[in-house]
Amino acid sequence: MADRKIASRSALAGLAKSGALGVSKGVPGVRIREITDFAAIGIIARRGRAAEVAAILSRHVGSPVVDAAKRAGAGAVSITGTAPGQWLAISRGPGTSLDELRTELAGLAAVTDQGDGRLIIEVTGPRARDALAKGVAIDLDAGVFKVGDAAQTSAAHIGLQIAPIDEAPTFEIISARSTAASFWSWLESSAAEYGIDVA
Amino acid sequence: MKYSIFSVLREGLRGGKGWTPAWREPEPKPHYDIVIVGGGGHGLATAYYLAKEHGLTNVAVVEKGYIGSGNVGRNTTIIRSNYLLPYNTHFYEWSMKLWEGLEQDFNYNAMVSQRGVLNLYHSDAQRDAYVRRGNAMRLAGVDAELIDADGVRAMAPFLDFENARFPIHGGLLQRRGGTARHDAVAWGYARGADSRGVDILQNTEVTGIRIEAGRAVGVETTRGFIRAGKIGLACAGNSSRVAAMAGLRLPIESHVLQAFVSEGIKPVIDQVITFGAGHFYISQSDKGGLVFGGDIDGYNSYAQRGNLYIIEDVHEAGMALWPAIGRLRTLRHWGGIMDMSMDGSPIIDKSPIDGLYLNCGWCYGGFKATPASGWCFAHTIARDAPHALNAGFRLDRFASGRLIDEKGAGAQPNLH
Amino acid sequence: MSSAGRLPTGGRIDRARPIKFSFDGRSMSGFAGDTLASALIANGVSLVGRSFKYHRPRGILSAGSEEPNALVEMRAGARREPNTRATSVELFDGLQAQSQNRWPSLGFDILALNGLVGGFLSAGFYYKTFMWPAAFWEKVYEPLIRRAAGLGRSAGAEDPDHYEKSHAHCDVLVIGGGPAGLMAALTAARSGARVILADEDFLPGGRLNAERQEIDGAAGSIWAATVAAELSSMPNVRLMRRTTVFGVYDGSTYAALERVNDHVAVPPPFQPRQRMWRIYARRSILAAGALERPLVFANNDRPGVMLAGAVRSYINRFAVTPGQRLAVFTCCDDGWQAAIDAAAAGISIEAVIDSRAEASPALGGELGKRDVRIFRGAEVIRAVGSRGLQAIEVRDASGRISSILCDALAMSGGWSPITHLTSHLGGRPVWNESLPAFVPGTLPSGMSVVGAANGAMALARSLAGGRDAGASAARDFGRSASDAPLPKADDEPATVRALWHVSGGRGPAFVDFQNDVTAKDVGLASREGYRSVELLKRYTTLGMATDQGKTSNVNGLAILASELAQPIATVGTTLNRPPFTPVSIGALAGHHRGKDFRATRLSPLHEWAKTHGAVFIESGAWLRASWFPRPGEKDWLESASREVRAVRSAVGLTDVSTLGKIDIQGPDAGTLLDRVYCNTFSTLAVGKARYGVMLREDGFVMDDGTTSRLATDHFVMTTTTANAVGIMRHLEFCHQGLWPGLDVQMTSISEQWAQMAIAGPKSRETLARIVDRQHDISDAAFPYLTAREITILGGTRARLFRISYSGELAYELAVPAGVGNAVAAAIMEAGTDLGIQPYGLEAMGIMRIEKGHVAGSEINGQTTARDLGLGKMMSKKKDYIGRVLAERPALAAPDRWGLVGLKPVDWTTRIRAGAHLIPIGAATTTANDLGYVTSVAFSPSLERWIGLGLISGGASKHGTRVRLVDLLRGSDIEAEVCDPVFYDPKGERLHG
Amino acid sequence: MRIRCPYCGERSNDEFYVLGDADALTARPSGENAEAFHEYVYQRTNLAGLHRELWYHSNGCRRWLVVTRDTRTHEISDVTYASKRGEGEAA
Ligand SMILES: Cc1cc2nc3c(=O)[nH]c(=O)nc-3n(C[C@H](O)[C@H](O)[C@H](O)COP(=O)(O)OP(=O)(O)OC[C@H]3O[C@@H](n4cnc5c(N)ncnc54)[C@H](O)[C@@H]3O)c2cc1C
Ligand SMILES: NC(=O)c1ccc[n+]([C@@H]2O[C@H](COP(=O)([O-])OP(=O)(O)OC[C@H]3O[C@@H](n4cnc5c(N)ncnc54)[C@H](O)[C@@H]3O)[C@@H](O)[C@H]2O)c1
Ligand SMILES: Cc1cc2nc3c(=O)[nH]c(=O)nc-3n(C[C@H](O)[C@H](O)[C@H](O)COP(=O)(O)O)c2cc1C
Ligand SMILES: [Zn+2]
Repeated sequence: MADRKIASRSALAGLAKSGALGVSKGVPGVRIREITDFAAIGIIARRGRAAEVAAILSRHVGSPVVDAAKRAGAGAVSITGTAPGQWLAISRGPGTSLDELRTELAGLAAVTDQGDGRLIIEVTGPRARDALAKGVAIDLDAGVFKVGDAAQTSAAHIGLQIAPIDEAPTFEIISARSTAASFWSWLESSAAEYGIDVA
Repeated sequence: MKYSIFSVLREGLRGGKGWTPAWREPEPKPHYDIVIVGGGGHGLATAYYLAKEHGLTNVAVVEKGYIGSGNVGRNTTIIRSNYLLPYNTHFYEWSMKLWEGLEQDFNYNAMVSQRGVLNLYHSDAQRDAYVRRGNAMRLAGVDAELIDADGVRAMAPFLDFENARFPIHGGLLQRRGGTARHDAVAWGYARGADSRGVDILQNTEVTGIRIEAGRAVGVETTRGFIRAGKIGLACAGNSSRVAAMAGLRLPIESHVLQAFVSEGIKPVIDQVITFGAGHFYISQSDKGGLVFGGDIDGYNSYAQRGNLYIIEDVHEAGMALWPAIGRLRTLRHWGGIMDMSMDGSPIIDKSPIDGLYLNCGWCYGGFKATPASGWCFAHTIARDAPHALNAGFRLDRFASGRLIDEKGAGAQPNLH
Repeated sequence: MSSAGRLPTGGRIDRARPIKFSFDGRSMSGFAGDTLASALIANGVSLVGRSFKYHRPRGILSAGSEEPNALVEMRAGARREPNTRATSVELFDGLQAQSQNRWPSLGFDILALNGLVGGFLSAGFYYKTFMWPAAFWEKVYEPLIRRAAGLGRSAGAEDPDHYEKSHAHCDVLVIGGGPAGLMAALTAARSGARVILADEDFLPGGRLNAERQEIDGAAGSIWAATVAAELSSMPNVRLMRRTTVFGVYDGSTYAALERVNDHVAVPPPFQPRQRMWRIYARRSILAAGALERPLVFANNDRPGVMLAGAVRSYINRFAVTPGQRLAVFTCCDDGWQAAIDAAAAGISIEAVIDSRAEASPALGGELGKRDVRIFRGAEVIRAVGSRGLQAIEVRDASGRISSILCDALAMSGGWSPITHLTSHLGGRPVWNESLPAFVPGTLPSGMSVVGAANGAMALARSLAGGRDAGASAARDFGRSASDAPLPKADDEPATVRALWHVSGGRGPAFVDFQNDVTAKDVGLASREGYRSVELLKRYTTLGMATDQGKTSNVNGLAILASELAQPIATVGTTLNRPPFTPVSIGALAGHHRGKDFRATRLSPLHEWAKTHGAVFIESGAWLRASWFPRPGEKDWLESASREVRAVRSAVGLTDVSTLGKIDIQGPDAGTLLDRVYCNTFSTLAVGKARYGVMLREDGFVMDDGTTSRLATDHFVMTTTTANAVGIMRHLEFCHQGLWPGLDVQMTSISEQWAQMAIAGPKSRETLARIVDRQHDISDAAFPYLTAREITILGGTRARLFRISYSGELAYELAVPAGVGNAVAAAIMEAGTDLGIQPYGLEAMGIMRIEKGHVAGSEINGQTTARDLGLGKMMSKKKDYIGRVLAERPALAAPDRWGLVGLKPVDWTTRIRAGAHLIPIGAATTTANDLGYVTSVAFSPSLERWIGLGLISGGASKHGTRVRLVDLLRGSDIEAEVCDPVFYDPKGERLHG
Repeated sequence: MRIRCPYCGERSNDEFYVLGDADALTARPSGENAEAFHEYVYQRTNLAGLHRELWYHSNGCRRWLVVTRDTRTHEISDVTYASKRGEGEAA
């Protein structure tokens, strides 16, 4: 993506003020952080080219990318399967870009910019699972939903993509920009009883 | 025996010993002039009007379970005639007229209660659509009123006017709309038909339709073959299965619609109110239960029960509309199988097979149609031609394009 | 005794924690561990409520959620909860309860008169009367009936508490924490399986807390507490107290209600009152226990007549005594235990009456020594008393009737397994003559049933059944269950001989207590032909009250069976439906109420619009800027008119981000577009945009919008806001379902791009100030219908489309959503001196009507492309969705309603959408209905009201006059039918 | 109801949008035959029994699936992608 000369506004801007929310005694059960500096592209392999695309993606993140609902990449770039032959690539950090990957995929896959349309947050803390289970219907148990797994599902009628990214556990949640305020309203009210710390 | 305050008093004094069966339990005869398949509201009403209006009494109603075990016994009892398109407007208005004199006509109190049906709107576009509909009703001589948000507030101050996601802008009101006691409608027609000589055969399932030389001549049942001069199908959710016995495929899918009743409470809501920004409608039964419902589950089903998603959806909409019901409790929920037609409107017609007549496609709105449906179906069977009121409800309208699609949803039954 | 009714010792209550509460305004006290019912008994209250129909005085029948009688209004004000079962309310400090369905008071209730004329009010009486005069129904009869019926009163204000939902997954869900459930959960849990144990009680243990049986040599309740503690400590177990599993749904989905804070006056901050759970369980073990049946005899509803098992609960668990002088009436062994337990607690036993002549002499055991009168082969034929029990009339084996004074009667008609949850997916319980009771029939897949719920009416068998089911579930997951020995316990005697109805007593014999259905009503229904159990239920209302017949159904159908002289197995039962116990509506809604009913979508330009003072309206899921009022403007029309004038004379900016945007790539993209649009796209040049119309397969219009070609194999489609999601789904269907062979890739990019229209004669000049210099947007380089990727503001990527909805020289500019607000602000700044103004949905609507563009009111699912004047777009050269059925005779008929413009003859007159078109001079009837007004606007450009409408005959009616009749709002206006394009019909302004 | 999406795993039916009879809806006729289109668009066998039907995993992978389900019991016996090439786009 080309350099921007004007400021980009995060999806949660004006909503999630940093600090404590909900019950305030003791250690907060849930910590939430919005990721604001990132780029994202959607990738759909051309007909019959999924394997080649996966190979390029694997090379790019330095770990195997499979054609399944999995999240690969431990560093700045992660690649998550979203549908057969489809992935979402995310690159975190200031001034990030996925232009190089985009170039490599030319002719093999349809690539679309998606970073501006997304909200990314990380939810962690001892009660993160309990809070998320109030909307997310998939099994979030550590033995079932493991680091490397990913799922697209919904919470509170809002679609999202979720992946455990460490064993803390920390969950990366990617959702749509337009519903960020409603999503936040749900998350806050679900986590409030455990105490929330917004980074 | 005629029902009246006097008979109630007399029997009260005699310990109720004199009450006689509301309908007989006859053995099937080998032949009837007309066999109606389906002892729901429509089948029983058809038999009643065949006898009453056309003098045809060698008639049987064949019901696989107990009468009223289908949708007539499990609907949310709303009656109204607030339709948009001409065929529907006139037909449902005729039904409303019949409701208005029904109890005196068949001597059974079906508790027809015209407390009003209020459809809320939440946007200008929705208002315009309701105005179009309300005017169509008025052109057809049906009562309709448009009320604004203050008018709604005056009628139903308990609704959410403060914090609603979709604020209430107003409503379309049909004061003559209301409810009727669903079971009693089936029982009243059954008793009326029986007293005129119609045989009501419960626990008799039709398992086949015999066709000889291109003409339907009788039904195979779990109690044997019954020969019939004419056969009328009024099997609602099971229409496709029974029609298939005669080799017919119909423009119908069977879908489950759920309904709910709360614990009984003292009177709180007078009208029937429908939410315009979600799938929800509610009224209160004479026993005190809030009777409510919402959208269909969406998938084909014959199971008479649904799933959690819609149950939650309905309650969410309920709370969005009327947040004081949070502490009331849902007592029971159930499902019924509806014959969803491809344009959302019914079919009352002769079938392509001689001697076989169709009454189906009622979707979730056929209870209010019961009297007119029976009346028109009786006419169609007796005269071998549709009455003007059901002339539009033809089976061939899908091929010709003469659709009656109130919602404009197209050929996707789960959207009607 | 410490207080009336409270035993000096014992019970699972905490005497160190006294609790204050009030009933009908009277303050009372109880202890932690009490239910409201036990606390009322402790305070000597026996009259608690009034019945539904006859307003008979009622007391407490049971000690559980099956209670039909002791219903109260809990709490007050906005938290008032009618019909709350006192028997399952956990006592808390400050609890307020009131009796209900009585007036003026519980002790004296006017409507109790109904009971005196009960003979006339028998089942179904209202179907037979109140028919004349017809007009009286709504005005007189029905209000009376409604007021007398109902039970408690709902709160009048919004529920102040909050509710939520949650999800849980497990290998094994154990429903019920009595001996069977605890043993099942323990066994499965020790194998390592993920276990959830849910019990609706606040104290696990089930009947163990109510009875005095021993397990491993100690009180059963102690064993239960030990097991519960072990389960709580295991990481693979979730022990859910106060949680009722209320429904079973398809796919092993169980719904449960956790009463998180019903045992406190007000939930602590941030906590829900209740939480509804969806539990996805691979296996379930139903260990819900059994319900005791009352006995049906005259006046069996008198306060003081109680189920024998409940009497034991009150004595053993709550250390309260329902009476000082107790009699017991039973037809089974278990009933005797009430007498034994009561005697052990020092209560005087007046008599034990067992209807079985052969009842084992051993049962009396202890009692014999205490000189208790024991009747075998005898029956209680009547209870005596009104607001409380005073005596019973007993008919002994020889037929002699005697009266026994007592203030409490424990009755037991035997036990019925709680099979409810086995029936939610349609399974029917089956009759077991030896119990006699209905036991589970076909089970939901993955479910097994143990303990009393499975007809194992004894302790050791319940424990063994629990262990076996737990082990077998564990084995299903490849785990080996530890072979922990079964705890030691005995099976108590449990034979029963059914006694369905005791006749001969004077007075109504109740079958369904709450709904006042008597044995006589059952007989009447059967005589009148309502002979199926389901008809019996509906005619008499048997089993339809808040308890759903938990204590009445079996008795009722057994009485029907005897009336019909048929076996009970043939008569069958009515269908159980969820919920197992009533569930608050708030809990089933959870978070989704008020503003959170449904998600709100905010445009990426929302902040920008807010800054300019936009008035937002709900438009589907979106909030959209509707108009931008300025000080001094009196209404929306004035603001919107000003906005229109700004666009028509200078330049305006509006937000169109809500349109659906779909990125379509791949070599076959053009082919797919050709098949889904009725016009052709494969021929569109790169860098060009085209308006397209999609039909449904039935030939009606589905949606419209522009699609642009950015490269040979790359298109960007826009859809209407309302259909954005549906069109994406439709395209995926066409691709995956119909033509999977096409090499096409589609992605929604609706969220990614902020999109704004810059419209008006000065739009190019404005834009030129922000477009990066290397991009030439002059008319020559960037003519009408050009679409290109460009950069703006020094490198920000953007897409610029020269398309126009307003009819002016106009552009749509798409920029990444994150910079949307900033770009809009930059454009406003750039255009300040050119007179730029923000404009909203209203102004946009006015301008599209001036231009005769169709929108949602015209594309309403009932119109064809021809109806809308778009017939010429329907390609003759290719196949596309909707092509064939659009040619059906009725869709091509000349008298179809076609799009026209409408101008009121008096230009100052306001016209309104929804009015119908009636020929001048014709009667206002359906027969003369020519069509209707779809959209209207006051056109600031034409300075008059204009409208679009659909009229029979369409364009052929141009130049004629019709009436616009709005009967609802009382207007009848003459108008001229005209071309729908009112403004700049030649489209010259587009090309400026 | 729980549907085992071949890509996403088992999910409740509220994540899906349902369209109806898969046999009817994917058998689009070609050409001008109005009667064939009438059958395709309007006529349904409406089976009581094993029913192959189209579900769209709207809150998941957005694949159209063919679900074989008993309309009398709601029991699901099979789920596949509507497009044979679903998996990995390998075709
Ligand atoms: C939950 C729900 C709510 C509804 N709410 C409303 C409402 O508020 N207002 C409204 O107007 N409409 C409503 N409806 C729709 C309305 O109930 C139905 O359209 C209407 O009852 C259908 O006509 P019927 O009464 O004849 O059907 P049914 O009562 O279903 O009668 C059909 C009968 O045919 C019998 N049958 C089927 N197959 C055979 C066979 N092979 N042999 C013998 N007999 C057979 C069935 O057992 C059944 O008794 C609702 C429906 C449901 C399910
Ligand atoms: N001798 C007899 O005639 C007789 C008859 C019945 C019971 N019993 C005794 O009862 C006991 C039976 O043990 P059991 O474990 O089968 O039953 P139980 O009655 O001891 O326990 C059942 C538990 O299930 C809970 N429950 C019921 N439905 C529920 C639901 N939907 N959701 C959540 N919780 C629910 C109840 O609160 C209760 O705690 C044995 O001790 C047995 O001796 C004896
Ligand atoms: C208008 C209406 C009101 C109802 N009120 C009650 C009620 O008060 N109590 C009750 O238990 N069931 C009530 N029901 C539900 C019936 O018990 C029953 O569930 C429904 O008729 C479907 O039958 P089924 O559950 O046997 O399949 C009501 C049903 C309707 C249609
Ligand atoms: Zn999926």
